Amino acid sequence: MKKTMMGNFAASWGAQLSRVQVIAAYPITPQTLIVEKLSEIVADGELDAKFIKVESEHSAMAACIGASATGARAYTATSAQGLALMHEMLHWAGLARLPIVMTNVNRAMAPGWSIWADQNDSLSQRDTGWMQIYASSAQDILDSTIIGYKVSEQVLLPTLISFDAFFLSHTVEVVDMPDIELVDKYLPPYNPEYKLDVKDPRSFGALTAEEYYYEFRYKMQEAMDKAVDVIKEAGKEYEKLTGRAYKLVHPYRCEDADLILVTSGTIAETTNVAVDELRAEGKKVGNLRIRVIRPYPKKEILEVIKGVKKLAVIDRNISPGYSGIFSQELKSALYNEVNIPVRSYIAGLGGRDVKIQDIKDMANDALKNDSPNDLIWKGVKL
Amino acid sequence: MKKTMMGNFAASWGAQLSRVQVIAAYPITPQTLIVEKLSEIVADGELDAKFIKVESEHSAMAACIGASATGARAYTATSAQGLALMHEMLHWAGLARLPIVMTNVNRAMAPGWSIWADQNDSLSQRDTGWMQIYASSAQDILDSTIIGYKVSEQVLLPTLISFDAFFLSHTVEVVDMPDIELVDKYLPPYNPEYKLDVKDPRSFGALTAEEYYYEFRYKMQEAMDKAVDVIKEAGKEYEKLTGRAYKLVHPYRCEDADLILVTSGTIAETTNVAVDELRAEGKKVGNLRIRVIRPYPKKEILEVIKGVKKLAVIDRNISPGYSGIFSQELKSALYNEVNIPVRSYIAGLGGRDVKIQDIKDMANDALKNDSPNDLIWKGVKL
Amino acid sequence: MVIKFQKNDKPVKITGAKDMPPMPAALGSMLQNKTGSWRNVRPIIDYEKCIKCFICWKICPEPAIDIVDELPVINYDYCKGCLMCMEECPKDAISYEKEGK
Amino acid sequence: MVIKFQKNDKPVKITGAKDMPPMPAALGSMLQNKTGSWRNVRPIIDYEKCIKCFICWKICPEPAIDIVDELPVINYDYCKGCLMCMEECPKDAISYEKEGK
Amino acid sequence: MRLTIPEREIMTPGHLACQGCGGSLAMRYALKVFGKDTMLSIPACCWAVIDGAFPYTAVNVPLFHTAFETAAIMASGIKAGLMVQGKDTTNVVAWAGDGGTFDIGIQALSGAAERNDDITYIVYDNEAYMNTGIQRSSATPEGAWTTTTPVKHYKKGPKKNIVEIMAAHRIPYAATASVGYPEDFCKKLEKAKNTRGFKFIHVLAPCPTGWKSDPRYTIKLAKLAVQTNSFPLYEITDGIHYKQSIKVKERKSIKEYFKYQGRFKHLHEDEVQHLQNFIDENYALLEMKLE
Amino acid sequence: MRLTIPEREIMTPGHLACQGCGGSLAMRYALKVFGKDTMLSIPACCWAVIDGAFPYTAVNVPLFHTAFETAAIMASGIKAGLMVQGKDTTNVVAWAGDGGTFDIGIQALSGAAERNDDITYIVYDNEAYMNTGIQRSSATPEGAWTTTTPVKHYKKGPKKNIVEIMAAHRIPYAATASVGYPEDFCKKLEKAKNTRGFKFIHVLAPCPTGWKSDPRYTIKLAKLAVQTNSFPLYEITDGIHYKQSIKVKERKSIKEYFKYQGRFKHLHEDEVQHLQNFIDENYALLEMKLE
Amino acid sequence: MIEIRMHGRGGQGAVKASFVLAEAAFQGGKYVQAFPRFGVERRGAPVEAFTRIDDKPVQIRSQIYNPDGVIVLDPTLIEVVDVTKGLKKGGWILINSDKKPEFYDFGDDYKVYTVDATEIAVQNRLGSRTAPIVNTAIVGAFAKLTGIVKIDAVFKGIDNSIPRSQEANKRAAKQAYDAIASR
Amino acid sequence: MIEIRMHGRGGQGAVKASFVLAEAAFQGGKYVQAFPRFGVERRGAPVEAFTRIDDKPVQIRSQIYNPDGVIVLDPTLIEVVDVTKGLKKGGWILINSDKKPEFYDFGDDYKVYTVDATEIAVQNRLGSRTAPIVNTAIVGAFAKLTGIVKIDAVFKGIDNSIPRSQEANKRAAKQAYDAIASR
Ligand SMILES: Cc1ncc(C[n+]2csc(CCOP(=O)(O)OP(=O)(O)O)c2C)c(N)n1
Ligand SMILES: Cc1ncc(C[n+]2csc(CCOP(=O)(O)OP(=O)(O)O)c2C)c(N)n1
Ligand code: SF4
Ligand code: SF4
Ligand code: SF4
Ligand code: SF4
Ligand code: SF4
Ligand code: SF4
Ligand SMILES: [Mg+2]
Ligand SMILES: [Mg+2]
Repeated sequence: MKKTMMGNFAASWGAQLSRVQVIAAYPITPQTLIVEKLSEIVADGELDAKFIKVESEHSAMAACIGASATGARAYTATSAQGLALMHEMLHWAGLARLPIVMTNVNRAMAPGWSIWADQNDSLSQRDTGWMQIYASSAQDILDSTIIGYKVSEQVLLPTLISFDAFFLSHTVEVVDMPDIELVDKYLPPYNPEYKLDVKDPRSFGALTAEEYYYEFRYKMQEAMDKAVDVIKEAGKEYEKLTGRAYKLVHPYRCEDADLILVTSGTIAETTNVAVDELRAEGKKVGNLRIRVIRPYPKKEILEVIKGVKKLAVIDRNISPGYSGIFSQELKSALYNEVNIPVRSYIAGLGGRDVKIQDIKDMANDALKNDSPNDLIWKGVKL
Repeated sequence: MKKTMMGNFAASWGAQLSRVQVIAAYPITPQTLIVEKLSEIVADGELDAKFIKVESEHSAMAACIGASATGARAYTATSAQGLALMHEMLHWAGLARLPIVMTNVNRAMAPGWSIWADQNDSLSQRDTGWMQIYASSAQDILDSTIIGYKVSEQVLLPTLISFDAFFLSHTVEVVDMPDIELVDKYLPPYNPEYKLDVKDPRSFGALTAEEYYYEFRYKMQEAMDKAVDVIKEAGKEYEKLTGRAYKLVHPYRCEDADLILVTSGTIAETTNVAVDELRAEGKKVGNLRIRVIRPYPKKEILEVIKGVKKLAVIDRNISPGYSGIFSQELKSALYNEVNIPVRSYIAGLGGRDVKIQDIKDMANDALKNDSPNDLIWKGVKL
Repeated sequence: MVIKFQKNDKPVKITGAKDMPPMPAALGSMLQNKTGSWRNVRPIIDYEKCIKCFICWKICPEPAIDIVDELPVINYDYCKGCLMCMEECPKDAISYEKEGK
Repeated sequence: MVIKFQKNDKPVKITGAKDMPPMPAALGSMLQNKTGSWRNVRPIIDYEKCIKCFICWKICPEPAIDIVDELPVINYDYCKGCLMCMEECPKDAISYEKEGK
Repeated sequence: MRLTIPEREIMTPGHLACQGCGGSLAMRYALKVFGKDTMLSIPACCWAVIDGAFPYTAVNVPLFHTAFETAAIMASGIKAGLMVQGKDTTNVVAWAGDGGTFDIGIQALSGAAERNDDITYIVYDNEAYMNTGIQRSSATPEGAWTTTTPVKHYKKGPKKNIVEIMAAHRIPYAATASVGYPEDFCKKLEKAKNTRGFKFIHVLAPCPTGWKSDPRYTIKLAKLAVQTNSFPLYEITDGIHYKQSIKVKERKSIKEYFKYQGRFKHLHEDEVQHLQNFIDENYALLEMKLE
Repeated sequence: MRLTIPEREIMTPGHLACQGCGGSLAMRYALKVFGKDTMLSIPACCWAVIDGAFPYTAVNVPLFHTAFETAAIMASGIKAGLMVQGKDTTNVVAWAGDGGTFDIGIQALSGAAERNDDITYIVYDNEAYMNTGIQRSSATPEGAWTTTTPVKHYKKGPKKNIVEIMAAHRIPYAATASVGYPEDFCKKLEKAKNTRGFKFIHVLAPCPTGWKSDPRYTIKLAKLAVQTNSFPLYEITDGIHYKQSIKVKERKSIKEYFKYQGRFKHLHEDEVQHLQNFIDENYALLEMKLE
Repeated sequence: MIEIRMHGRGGQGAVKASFVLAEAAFQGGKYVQAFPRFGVERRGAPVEAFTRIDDKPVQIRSQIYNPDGVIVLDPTLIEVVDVTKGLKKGGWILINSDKKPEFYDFGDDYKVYTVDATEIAVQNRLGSRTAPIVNTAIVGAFAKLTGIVKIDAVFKGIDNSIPRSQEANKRAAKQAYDAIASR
Repeated sequence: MIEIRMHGRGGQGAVKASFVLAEAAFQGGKYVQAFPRFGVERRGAPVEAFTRIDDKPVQIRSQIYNPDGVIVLDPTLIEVVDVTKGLKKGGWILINSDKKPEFYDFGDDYKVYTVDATEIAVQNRLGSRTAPIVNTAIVGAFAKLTGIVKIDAVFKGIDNSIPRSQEANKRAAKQAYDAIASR
């Protein structure tokens, strides 16, 4: 059924339809509406879950970990500072191999205080062992939450779903809501082999000597590798049920492109519009939206960009002292594989708007210039 | 003057010689001795500083930030979970542009609990805006602390100095201690232009709209760029005073090498021994130790590896769902520049010992195999 | 007696990064921000009734009541129209009218 | 009455990743760890003096005192030799000797 | 002309508080007493916005905006930094909301109190997370609506007693205050300013936006809270000596207090009575401690 | 044969505690009372080691090792997870050291107490960070040596009064206990087990390694702490009703307690007297509250 | 695609108005997008909100700089905010006002409409006199002046997005629909 | 390079012994490295520590698997720990014991030495009878049996690394140096 809803509510709907059992969350702009809505739904009995009104995000993640360790389906949502405050517990969830799904509204890190769109918050969690999805529409948010549990519970890794502050979180748009029966069919109850269970008492996470730790890391990486296929499979199954396809990367008009723009989040959607305009001007430009960056879809990217002449990455984030992170990771993945010149742009940090024209400017710049470049600051005021 | 001391004490000596003014720290194995020693020194009046015995690492970093914002020289030390717990405040220190220097003893992240060497803790802070140094001897630790303040206070970015748990933290070895007079000459008192000062009242870190935030990020990156030269300069000046040279990267027998191993931390030192043995066997192998990864020394690395036939990276860390992080960043930096095959090895996670023979095995494997490879788990038990 | 602010209340001109400090350190005062525009009702003091108790001055949260020549004077550049002064005036010396009338 | 542990105390064989759960979940009991080797002194119960008050049983922190046939029996596989039992025995029924004598 | 509170103004108009904000008024008083030799540590809370956006500020003292959970320790760090530079006189004030104090900031607060760091911690209590749009905090009083305690499931359980918690830390000075009693508040600020070690002031600051009250009633509400014994005004020295600073002769009914606030309007008669009883019991407990 | 405490053993020997560890003994008692339908949340602390290394464990109940600052919330999360699965009976116990409770874990603790989550929180107090090698915590008593409070600059300021802080949270049940009084401890555990909502037990657990005492004196010290009124044993229900569980007829001199511990041996006569006075004063304050 | 900007004051419901507008258009078979200006505006301070309406899914995700029309919920704002900023030439301005359109002078580039949404809201007991809820009336007027959505779609939109007093809201919308005055 | 392993019990000072040994060698002009086994051993539990001594800076940073010699600080450990594990053929074992070397049977691959360091420590009032501090005596014996460091270097090492009772410690070292018995 089609409805209009804000991106944030698409997230809470995603959680509700996934029948999450324990929610522990803490308010932060621009995520607040997710939490408010869920606390209402739970209070009203529309969702049979326990909502723990924790005193911080650190505790939110810890509570999700505890709940998930008992075999319950756990959910939380946060943003920026809140996500950063969870950092230690993100590693915990990852290494404890707990299939928690979390929504993060991408917001710039302080100081100065900023509540606006910026991916540095979630990308600086890229090494914590979470799968990471960047959604670019409210529909994507809702669907990814459901698919997230499906995948997480198979590979025993948590999933982080991020999307841009305001540009998505506070934007009302049309969303097709799947029926709960359909979701139930898609997403069976979670019942893990190893869990906190008085009938099978085990300690979890004890001291792990050099003899074993290495192998646990190895197994985690194995799970990440496996996740690539599981994500594809889960996406296909979802498509069968709903007609909506979700992949690790979403190419748009890339087949015959001279230049492929590599994008993510809301910029990726605006880029589709820019690509149409550029094509109308006779410029062979495509857009490759990276939807999943953990596990990193190296093969899937290579498939799309193999024949292209040029690449341009647009990053709404930066690893200070290096470059944009999508750019960094893309180039690393392409190394020893292809040698297509990459120009890398930073744009939209701290909520700076990235307009169609901005994207066209970057595309035109990349079309004109043959030299690769690590770091071009689009529109910086000097 | 030469002395024997543990790596941990080299860190506390480094802080003492740098005349740090505020120390806020929290104990954690294997960093504890640094804190104990400093609390003793301060209590005994050997260092004119205030030691804040905080209740957590999050507070340790916050206290350092507050102190640094007043223009005082601030120091802390931590490890693994402690560093992770600081994460939000690491971003804070970075964006507030405060020249704090921190020691981190590289220890594996839990769960399972592990107190052993592993670089995931500090490398998962790579996106927080800190300069990052990986020391490989007690001497390096001590000197880097002093140089760290020198550099940080010029570019207004904090510095993180990391080194392996036990392999360095608890290992006694010979260290040449610079005289305090010499250090005083090298490191002038810190006196920033912008600070908390009742005579020049300003707010710091207020709400920063999309109009300005982007430019603050730009300025931060500018500072990182500048830091490359400042680090070189500071290293040269230090060499003049002490005879000890510190650079962003330290090549060993790389000039004519067929294969260069790319290493960091203590593995880098053991690799020097392995290289000597391999050379003795007639194999042209070199070792490139990456000492600084933020700012990333792209040019400096390119200079060293330009002519080599093969590269092999050894990572005591991994970004789950991608690859080893030194490997990832190296390949990204080389992309569009050279196309030397890189083989990437994971080794030593969770304190697993990396012996001379292990390194030779990896070198031999890389010499034998021409195909690049992202992720080889050295010695994993399957 | 008049309220004085030691900070310069000139607008700060920033055209780009070069005009900015390394971190977000304030360069000017919020006096720049004329919150009078937020007001939809305008408090008015009837000096006939006023007994100069200065309760209105004391409790204005902006503060948008100055004391000028021993009298409370509303600074309409900043008064947001909360009407706390009206409510607390012991002599009902303050009334209001709608803005934009 | 004998202390019984429901966990299997067989050693856990792990040759590599395939034998390990995805996360560090315990597979066996610390009964595997014979802490008797930590002991440098050995407590000895003199059953002549013992009045079966079981204070020693009650306060042994390992616990390494079993009750067998209504008597306190030290389990030397685990007793670490702290001598708390000796100290607390109301009848001085416990003495010690050096290990390795 | 006799003014009962200091005349100097350090907070400027032009700030970004809502109409009738009790929190902005609280700051106005605090800076009047503390003066220019003062620094502020302010975490995420309405005041992080009220101060204004870069490149401007609404206070004429140095202000360090800090992470939500760090008000106290940031102040401790600042104090330490000043001390090693010989700037001992400066008053370092941590200024935080109830959420930043009762909830996410309580650890740093407890740590600073335990170390008896020489700072003043002021919590302006508007009884919810207002800056993010009115979510419950552990300072939200029983019975109140917030967006996370919807009408049908209003806040259960009493407001956390932060002052008792601080008293248990045996800090030199702790007090409650209300923007409805500026002279009393200023006296307490003055005491804090003149005491060495850790000082804690809990000031009630009504919030028309979150309390669903008319902005004009901010002072009225701040007084009613005291007059109904919902929020008694007292001081505790060294964690054990209790002294009431404003004595209420005849306590008013809680209904009088609720009347002006939308957040309580869903409550039924018996629920109100329950809350009235709770307040009276609580007050009786406090009375036993008064010296 | 009459045993005064439950006979079942759920903690196994073979664990990794030092000789004479009070903390391991405390766990033995707790599991005896709580039984097999129990889960533990244990943060970083000696017990994170005592339990043993993968692939083994020393307790026959599910145990979740968790981050240092999360004992309470981890238990809350576990409890919530069990409740939504209908496993309501299971006792969820947060088990933490003093550092993990008084310092880095106090925020999560305060939050769980405020929500009145249905868990039991037990702090085994060995009065310092022992697992990292004896650093001061805010539970370290005045006068004690630790590695961060060296002899010349021994711990200043009193031990944080965690039980008072918890009482201020008005939790259903709070108590102090000592491994020197197993029957008393077990009774309190039993009460906690049978109470709904948040329960807090503060058990003193001497640590020969950190206290520089002979392992054999662990019980003696645990008793002396009580007998000298340094660590009185009492219970508080609903945050307001105080009841002493072990009455000390004639309090012993603190010297008697210090005698067996290396960590106090640097203290001069007058310093000891000062501490004696402080203990007596504190005890007098407590006595006033007893019902 | 048409792009609309709303002007109101914090606490006055401008954002909600943009959503109701979107909902009405959605019920009329359109694709929509609606969002607030991304600020930290407080009660009393001027705020803005936006709506995009199109026949195909709206993929553009940047803000609106050149609206086709502007809706002003509070006429006192006209003095303190430049409501015509970026407004396309030939664009329209719909003002909630008891004045005639002629009262407002924005030059010749724009069409001005007024509707006394406050009075209509009050008559239909939507909110109070001091805080009337004018969303639905404004949307009714919008339907009439642009013809983008039919009044029936507005009614459906009200049914879907307004939790209470739906009939009164529909009456208000219809009244405004009928009452709109243009210059 | 020579590599040495120490065996002791938690709380007995094995790690400190490895440091004192390194310090003595350093004072004798050598480059050194000393470190504990990286474990979480508790008081009473068997522990190990290591020392490397070389003529050039020690760059190798892995643990020691095949020591040239082993020092046993507590003879009761011999029953519970394999002290010869990895010991090079021809390597030596130095035991703190009141027994003669013949008392210990490790086969013919190793040379066994004993010294009653406990007794020497007690005589010199280093620690107490139940907790004697045997570091310096052991190092004295080591100097004699290996010849790697001169006794003078041991004395200098003691001056540098032992905070108190330096004379008594030196006496103990000398006594052990003289008293060492070998098989
Ligand atoms: C770690 C973190 N979590 C959440 C937030 C979002 N946040 C900012 S202010 C605020 C509420 C503050 O409440 P309170 O302390 O009571 O101050 P008030 O806004 O009511 O003045 C929240 C939840 C944040 N900035 N940082
Ligand atoms: C975030 C974090 N900081 C520091 C540590 C290191 N650490 C582990 S246990 C411990 C001390 C625990 O003290 P306490 O809670 O009193 O328990 P005890 O060891 O005394 O039993 C510390 C500091 C950690 N694991 N995590
Ligand atoms: S409160 Fe009323 S009477 Fe008092 S000074 Fe103000 S206007 Fe005059
Ligand atoms: S209406 Fe409010 S802002 Fe205006 S002067 Fe009165 S109290 Fe001040
Ligand atoms: S304590 Fe002594 S008397 Fe009592 S049972 Fe044990 S050995 Fe026997
Ligand atoms: S010596 Fe200690 S461990 Fe051994 S039986 Fe006695 S109390 Fe138990
Ligand atoms: S929301 Fe409340 S506390 Fe915040 S600025 Fe507005 S009135 Fe003040
Ligand atoms: S250090 Fe103390 S608390 Fe920790 S295991 Fe040893 S005796 Fe027990
Ligand atoms: Mg608040
Ligand atoms: Mg402890």
